[in-house]
Amino acid sequence: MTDATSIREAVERRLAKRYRAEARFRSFGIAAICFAIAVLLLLLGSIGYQSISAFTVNELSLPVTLERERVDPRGDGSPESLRAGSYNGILQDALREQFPSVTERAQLRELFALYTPLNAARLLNEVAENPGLVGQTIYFDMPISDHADLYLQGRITDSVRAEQSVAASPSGVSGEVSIRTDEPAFASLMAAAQNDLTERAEALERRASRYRNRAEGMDAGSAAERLISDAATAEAQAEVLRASAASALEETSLSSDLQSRLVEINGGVVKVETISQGGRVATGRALLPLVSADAANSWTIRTIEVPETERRFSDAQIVWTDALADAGLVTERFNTYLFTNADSREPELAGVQGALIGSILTMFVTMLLAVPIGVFTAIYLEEFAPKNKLTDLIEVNINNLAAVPSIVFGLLGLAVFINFFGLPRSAPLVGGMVLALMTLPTVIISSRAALKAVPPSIREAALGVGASRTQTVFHHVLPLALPGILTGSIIGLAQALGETAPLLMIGMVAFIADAPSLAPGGLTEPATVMPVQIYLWSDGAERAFEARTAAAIIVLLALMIAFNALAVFLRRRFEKRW
Amino acid sequence: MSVSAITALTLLVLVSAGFYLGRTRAVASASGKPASLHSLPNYHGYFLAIWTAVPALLVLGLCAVFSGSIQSAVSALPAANILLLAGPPVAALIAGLAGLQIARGRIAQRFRARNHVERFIGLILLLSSVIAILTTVGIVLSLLFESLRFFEAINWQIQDFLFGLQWSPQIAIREDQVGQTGAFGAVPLFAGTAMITVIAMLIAAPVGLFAAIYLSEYAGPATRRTVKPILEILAGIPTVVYGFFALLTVGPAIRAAATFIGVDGAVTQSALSAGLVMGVMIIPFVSSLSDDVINAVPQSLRDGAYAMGATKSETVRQVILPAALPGIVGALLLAVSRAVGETMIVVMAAGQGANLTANPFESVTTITVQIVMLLTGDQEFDSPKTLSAFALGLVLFAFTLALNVIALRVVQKYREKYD
Amino acid sequence: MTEKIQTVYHANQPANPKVALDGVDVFYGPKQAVFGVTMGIPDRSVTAFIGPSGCGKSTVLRTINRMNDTIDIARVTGSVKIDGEEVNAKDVDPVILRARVGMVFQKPNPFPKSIYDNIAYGPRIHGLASSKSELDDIVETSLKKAGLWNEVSDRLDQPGTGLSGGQQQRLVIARAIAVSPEVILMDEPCSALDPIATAKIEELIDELRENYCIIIVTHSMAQAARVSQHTAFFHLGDLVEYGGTEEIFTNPHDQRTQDYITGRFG
Amino acid sequence: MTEKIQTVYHANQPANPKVALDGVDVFYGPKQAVFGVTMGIPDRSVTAFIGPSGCGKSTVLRTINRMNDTIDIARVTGSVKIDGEEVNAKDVDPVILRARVGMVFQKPNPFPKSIYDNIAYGPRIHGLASSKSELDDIVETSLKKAGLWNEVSDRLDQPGTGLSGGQQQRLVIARAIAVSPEVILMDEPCSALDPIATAKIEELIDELRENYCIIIVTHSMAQAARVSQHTAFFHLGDLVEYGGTEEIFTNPHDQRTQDYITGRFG
Amino acid sequence: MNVQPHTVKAFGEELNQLSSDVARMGGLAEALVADCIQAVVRRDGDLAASIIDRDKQVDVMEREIEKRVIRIIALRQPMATDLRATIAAYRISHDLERIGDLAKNIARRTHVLNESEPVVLTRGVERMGKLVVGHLHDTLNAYSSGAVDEAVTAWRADEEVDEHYNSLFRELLTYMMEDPRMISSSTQMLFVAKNLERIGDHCTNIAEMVHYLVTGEELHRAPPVPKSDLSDPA
Amino acid sequence: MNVQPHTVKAFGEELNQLSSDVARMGGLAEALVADCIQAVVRRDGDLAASIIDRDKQVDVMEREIEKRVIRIIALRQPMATDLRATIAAYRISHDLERIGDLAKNIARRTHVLNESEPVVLTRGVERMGKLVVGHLHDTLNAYSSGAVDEAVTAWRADEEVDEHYNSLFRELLTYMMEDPRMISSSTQMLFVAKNLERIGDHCTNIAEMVHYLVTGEELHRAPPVPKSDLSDPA
Repeated sequence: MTDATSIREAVERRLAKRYRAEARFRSFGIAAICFAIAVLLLLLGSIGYQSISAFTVNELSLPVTLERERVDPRGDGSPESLRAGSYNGILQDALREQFPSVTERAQLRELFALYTPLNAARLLNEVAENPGLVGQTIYFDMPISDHADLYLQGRITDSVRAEQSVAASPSGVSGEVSIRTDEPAFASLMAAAQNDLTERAEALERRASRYRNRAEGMDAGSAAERLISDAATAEAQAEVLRASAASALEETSLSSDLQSRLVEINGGVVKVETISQGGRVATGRALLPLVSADAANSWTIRTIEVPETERRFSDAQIVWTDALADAGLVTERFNTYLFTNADSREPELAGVQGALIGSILTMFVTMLLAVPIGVFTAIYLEEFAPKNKLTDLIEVNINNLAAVPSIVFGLLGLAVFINFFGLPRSAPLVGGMVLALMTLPTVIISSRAALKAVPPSIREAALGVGASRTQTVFHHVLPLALPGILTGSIIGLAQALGETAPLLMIGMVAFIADAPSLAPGGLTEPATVMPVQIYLWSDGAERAFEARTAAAIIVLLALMIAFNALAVFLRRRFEKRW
Repeated sequence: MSVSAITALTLLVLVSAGFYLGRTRAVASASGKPASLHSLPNYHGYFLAIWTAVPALLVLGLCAVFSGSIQSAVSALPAANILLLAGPPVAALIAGLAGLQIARGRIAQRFRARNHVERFIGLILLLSSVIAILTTVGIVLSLLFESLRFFEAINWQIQDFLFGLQWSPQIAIREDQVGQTGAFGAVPLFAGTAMITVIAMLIAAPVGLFAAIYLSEYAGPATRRTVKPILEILAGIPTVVYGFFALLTVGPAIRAAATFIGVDGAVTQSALSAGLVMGVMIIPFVSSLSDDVINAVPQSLRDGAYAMGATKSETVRQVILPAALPGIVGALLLAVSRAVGETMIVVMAAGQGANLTANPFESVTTITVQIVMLLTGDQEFDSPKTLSAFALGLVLFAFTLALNVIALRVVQKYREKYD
Repeated sequence: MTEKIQTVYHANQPANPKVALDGVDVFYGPKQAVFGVTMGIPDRSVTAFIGPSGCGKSTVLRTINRMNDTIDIARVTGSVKIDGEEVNAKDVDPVILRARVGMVFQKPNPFPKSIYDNIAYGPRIHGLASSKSELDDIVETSLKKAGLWNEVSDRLDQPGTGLSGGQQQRLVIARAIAVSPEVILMDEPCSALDPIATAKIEELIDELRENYCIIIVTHSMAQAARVSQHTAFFHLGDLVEYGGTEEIFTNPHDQRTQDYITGRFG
Repeated sequence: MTEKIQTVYHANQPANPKVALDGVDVFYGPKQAVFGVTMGIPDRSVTAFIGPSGCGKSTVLRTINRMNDTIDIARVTGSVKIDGEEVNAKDVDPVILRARVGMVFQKPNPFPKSIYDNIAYGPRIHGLASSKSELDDIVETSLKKAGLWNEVSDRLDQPGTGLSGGQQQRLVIARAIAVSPEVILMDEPCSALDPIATAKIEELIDELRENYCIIIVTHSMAQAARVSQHTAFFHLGDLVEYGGTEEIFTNPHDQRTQDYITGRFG
Repeated sequence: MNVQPHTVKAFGEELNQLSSDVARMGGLAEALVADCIQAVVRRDGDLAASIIDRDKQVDVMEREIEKRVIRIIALRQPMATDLRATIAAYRISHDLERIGDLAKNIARRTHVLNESEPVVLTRGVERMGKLVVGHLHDTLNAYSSGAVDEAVTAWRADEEVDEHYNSLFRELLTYMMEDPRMISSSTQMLFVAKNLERIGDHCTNIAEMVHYLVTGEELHRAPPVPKSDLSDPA
Repeated sequence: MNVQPHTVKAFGEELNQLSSDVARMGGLAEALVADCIQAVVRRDGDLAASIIDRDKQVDVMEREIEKRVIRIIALRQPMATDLRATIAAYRISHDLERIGDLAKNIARRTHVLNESEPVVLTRGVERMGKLVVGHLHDTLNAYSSGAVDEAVTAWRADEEVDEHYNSLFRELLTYMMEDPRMISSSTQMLFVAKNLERIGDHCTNIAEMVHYLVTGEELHRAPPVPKSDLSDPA
């Protein structure tokens, strides 16, 4: 083995294999990092995408006549009187004015759903602030309802317009209208409906057969029986569908679980309900009255791709919204409600202001408690504590506290602060205290690390020239460790800012429609914080809350990025090398 | 100006006066040779300031604590309001002046003012560090106390709680069914927690570890500079955001994928989606801890291996990882405890049904989810339903504590080797 | 371990030692590290402590300014006197003691402050200067004594950590001088320096010897030979031999000293 | 900086140098650290590189086993040949090169494995032993050569990090020997050790010289004088003088060498 | 002297080599002195020639030892006993070289002596020579064994040699006055005696060095004994 | 020689002290040699006595220099030129001590000479003495200034001294044969001449050391010139 050439040969023999292993190992590393980055991008991308719609709002701007008797029932212009006014009625009237043809109660309800009545309160506030408006006609801006908003942003359904050049003559201008054409202009719609029905029937049959197969593989029992009955139901439904599909080419009734077809003709819109005579006649309700019943050579069939049953925004609402938009009464702008409003049941009015203020108050308490106590503890443990059982205990304790699940701190807060000391629930004060306890270990540990990073030689140097321990710490060690301490504290606070679970425990999960005040008194008022607001919204029934949630997340992330940027800046600015 | 503001201002003036008095007296006692003083003049100043401020603040504190009882005692008297309002500040001022007077006489050339001031600072520091202990004591006591009440409520059937297979606390809310067996069997929760944790670790451990290895051993400084902050962003994202991500993006995707490959009964809120997202959340935790541990391996060991003719991967696998193994194990244990205690992701993404299942596509529930479920909304503090949350918290705390103790031990051992 | 042959420094034992150790024992926890060291160290000269690693030489050095106080588990018994004044007495403030006994460490440890502030720190905390100009004087004198004035006089406001290793060590010496100590302890002051910086420090030590009692611990026998007038050889916590440097290096009396100095290690 | 007087090693320039450097320049980023070093280093002897801090001696040493490759910003030009074979050629695999050229560092760096595994590491990764008994033989031989066998033969399964500093350094040398290198580079192998451990390493180097080409970088001139047969003096990245150690230390030809060796530093 | 060997064996070996070289050189010088006396006594020209030749070897050895000493000082930085051993070797080799030179000088004088009548006093010279050789031998033994006592004895014995020299001197002077023909050869004999006396002095030096080497302290020369009139002032 | 001073000044000072001590010792020895010739020539007993006294000083200085050299080697580990300077000082001081001894020996002989008739050949001795003193002076100058050329010249000049000695030897021998009364004093003169010749030899040694000190290389002695019959075999 001592022969140089034989050693070289031995080394060379294994070399290729070793380099292959090397490449493999390396690629694992790259893959891991790519995975992490990809997930991050996916996360941010999906949230960003979802949040887009929340940052703009479509505002309905209606001319509102503030008739004195309705606004000011007592007629004395006093605030009390103004508050008693029927503002919602005014808003309803303003909207009705745009669509005089709508008279049916059910349709009116649909129409009024284009805005939320909470706007009446806004109108009231505006008038109360400015009583001079009474009796005037003003343009009142209000966010259009969340569904209309989503529709306008194209998030509810796509629609396709097909230009028709065949002459068509409507039977009337409003109510039931049938449109007659010489050629079967509506035949393609019938075919599409038939296709659709067939496909759905087939899907049901497939599922039924799968259930049956599975049931056969099982022992007889309740589960199998349930499967078999499910299969039977599916088969029955498929039967019905097939039947209607078979007759579709004769005369089709476009039920609401099929794509909606709207005929736009002579300035009006007719929703097609049945097609008959081989596609030459389409009958339906005029959602928007026609200007005339003359035959037209140029008209359009509009297909709403999502069936009406699968959305919470009716065909009529679509038509009205479009009409309002066409009339220039709807404008899209940056959603300031998101920042100036507190929480609301209605997505279009919901904002994060309340949560933001709650977060600020909570963080204020947390910072005031956690940073000084944490830094003092770190100084004590690192610089002064004698090595004994007590300090060992404190050390182990702190290290463990750092890894205690945050929810346990919530339990502590609930049991001690609220139940034992009787502090108010849902208050930023209690939230701040709980978060302070949770952040304390982080602050202590990072402060200790910063103190530890100051080389002992500096301490020896100071002691060597006759500085006392306290002087050594406060003159030399602490200034050197300060950037690290600050960074650690800020990162700890950032963590607390994003924390949710312990706050759920102490009831900061309430619905708070009014933003708490920033004064010290606000500390004991019920409040919520950003992450809890996110949690609440993510549970929201309205689909528009999804976007609001995402937007709130973006706001929270921006806050945290600001925090961390501050930490990085401090570290860069004050870091000293030794 | 409010009374409190006036009080604060007066106290401030008094304390500054104390400081100034101490300083001047000290300088005077040195008869023009400041170097002959035992302590610098400022320390004499601080000494008097402390003696002024502490008694005053103590009196104020006592007044605040007993204000309630005093209030009731003197409310019968006329002019009680004025007394209540002006009493504490005046008492505080008197106490401060008294302290100042007592301490004044001690200022002298050889007086060790510095030592006294430093002892006071030391006391403040010690008191701060005791708070950490109080927190733990508070946690343990509150959990234990409420848990005992819970166990009492279920007639000390602790084994049913720990080993029972059915979890349906809602039943217990009805008075006649209090403590019914089977209602508080926590095994489904434990199983759900375990499944999600395992899934999370299956993602986080390899990805985090390999990322750490690549960053510390392979990546150039430029890559490190860009990738590390990216991983840190992943760590800084609040868990509620992960929850939302799991709920709205990952969950539906997994359900779609499951349906596509023919798995039935897949739901949006599944153990898999919660576990996956939690795994992603823990990646930076594992990677940064591992990175620290790997970086703590001295460069000289790498040099040694390279100089022997080892390739990079050989150096990592045969020298660095074995050297860092205890640290990495510690890091992974900490990650597990993190996963077990994680709340928001599972609350939002794992569902709430207490299923005892091994199918990751089904929804499961965890300890933390149940705690949240039991304690949000209106609570009656006497119902076993509410109290059971504390018992669950106790289990959670004990388990994570044990894990942490072990992990910290391991990491500590490792640190000692290279410090 | 308890029975030992202690070579008394007979011929050169100074009549009035600046520092006098008498039966000094040091314990680290339950372990005894230094066994009854008795020696008198003369003023205005350099005394070197040599011996293998772990022989207790640094420990003995640190008893003189009570730096062992900063180690929790260390315990010192016996008497250490400076100018006949007991150092270990309960009522002696270690802070004041350390102002009298300067110390220079193995690694140059300037404060991460300006050169000026490094030197001025000691005088400031001890209140040695009553005016800015007095402080300026102290800084200049100290830097001149440390032979650093010419190199740094035009950049006193720059950080001391920006200097080279050797300059840093001289800065540290200047900092120690600034509080006018009577004794300067040096714990392997050159072990982190290259030969050039080492030579400069040795030259400085040689100059300082005229005004201070200097005690230096060193690993390097050659350095002890070069800079010191008296040498003490420690072994396993015992003071084996103490005498004039020339005597120790040409004609040591104890076989252990002989073996160590000539490179005969078991 | 570019013009320089290069003392050629005339008399002792070996006819068949084991390692031959020709016009080696090393750059760290934009800064040139080594300027055209040309020298031949003979086999079976110890060659010492001396010079002040930052003179480039370590850098030159690290060109021989291409350890500079592991520093991102380092760039080497010129020719380094071992047995006439170019080392810097693109097609030379550093893994093979480093199996031929062992290296010992300033701080003892045993792997945190057992003593046995430390020694067996090299043979294992390079596949030098085909059986367990062959590996046992290599381990034993290497430890014997490093003079460590007697001290550790009964605890081969204990961790190498548990040994004393000097033993660790000998363990590291044994580890290097285990892959039967032709050249052994040592970068200040004793600077972290006390005089006793240093003497033992020096003795070991003296023994190894019979079978290897040893190149040692050292701060200590005394050490270079003690262990080496040839000495090269570097200054500001130049090879100033290269010759027999005795010649260099009694009668150097270059004034800079003279000044450095006699302690005349500017 | 030291039971413990040097940790760096090569250093120990170098020192051993040095002292064994000195011992070998001593043996050579001793032989030269013994032989030169024989050459004078036996009027042996060939032996004298060989002595002159062998002295060159002694000179070479001295130069080698000197080089070795400088080498050791430069490369090994010897301390304590090692330093003393090195210095002693240097000094002793110098003395031995002088002894060799003096022996050579005596041998040269045999050429002149052989040309003249046999001198009567060869007996005295022979006795003195034996004494000196004996002392040299003892001193060198003391060096090899590190025995201080022997060295001191040898050092003290030099007085005896001086006495011998003085009586020889007086006798030779009387002789020359009696028989002027003998002046040339007697002068040579005078120088032979003087040289032997010098060799004795060098022995003393060596003995002093041995004392220094072993104890680290110098032997102080006794105050010079007042010389009688007719004795040669040395 | 070196423009740059030692970083550790004390070391440089010690080396300077050493060489200035050697120079001072050289001056002393030189004066002794010059004076002893005067004492012989002028038959000056008092001068002779003072020489004997002053030689003790030279001896003391030699011991001091020796101590200093050992001190420097032990405590300063000199290298390169410093080492050579130290070694050279040691060797030169030794030679100077011998020169002092020889001068003392000459001075002692004046006592004997003074008791007998004035010797005619004092002239020759005086001349030879002046020559030797001159060489000694030149050599010491060369040492102080580090001038190798001067040292080599002085070294070469020793042949002249040898020639002087040989002619003096022959003359003295003839003289004694002519007048046996002069034997005693002539013998003394013989020794005086021999001592002067030895002093010359020591000068050569010193010159060699100066050469070594400056260049680091040894001056090799020229092969001995074959001596004529009547010359004294040195």
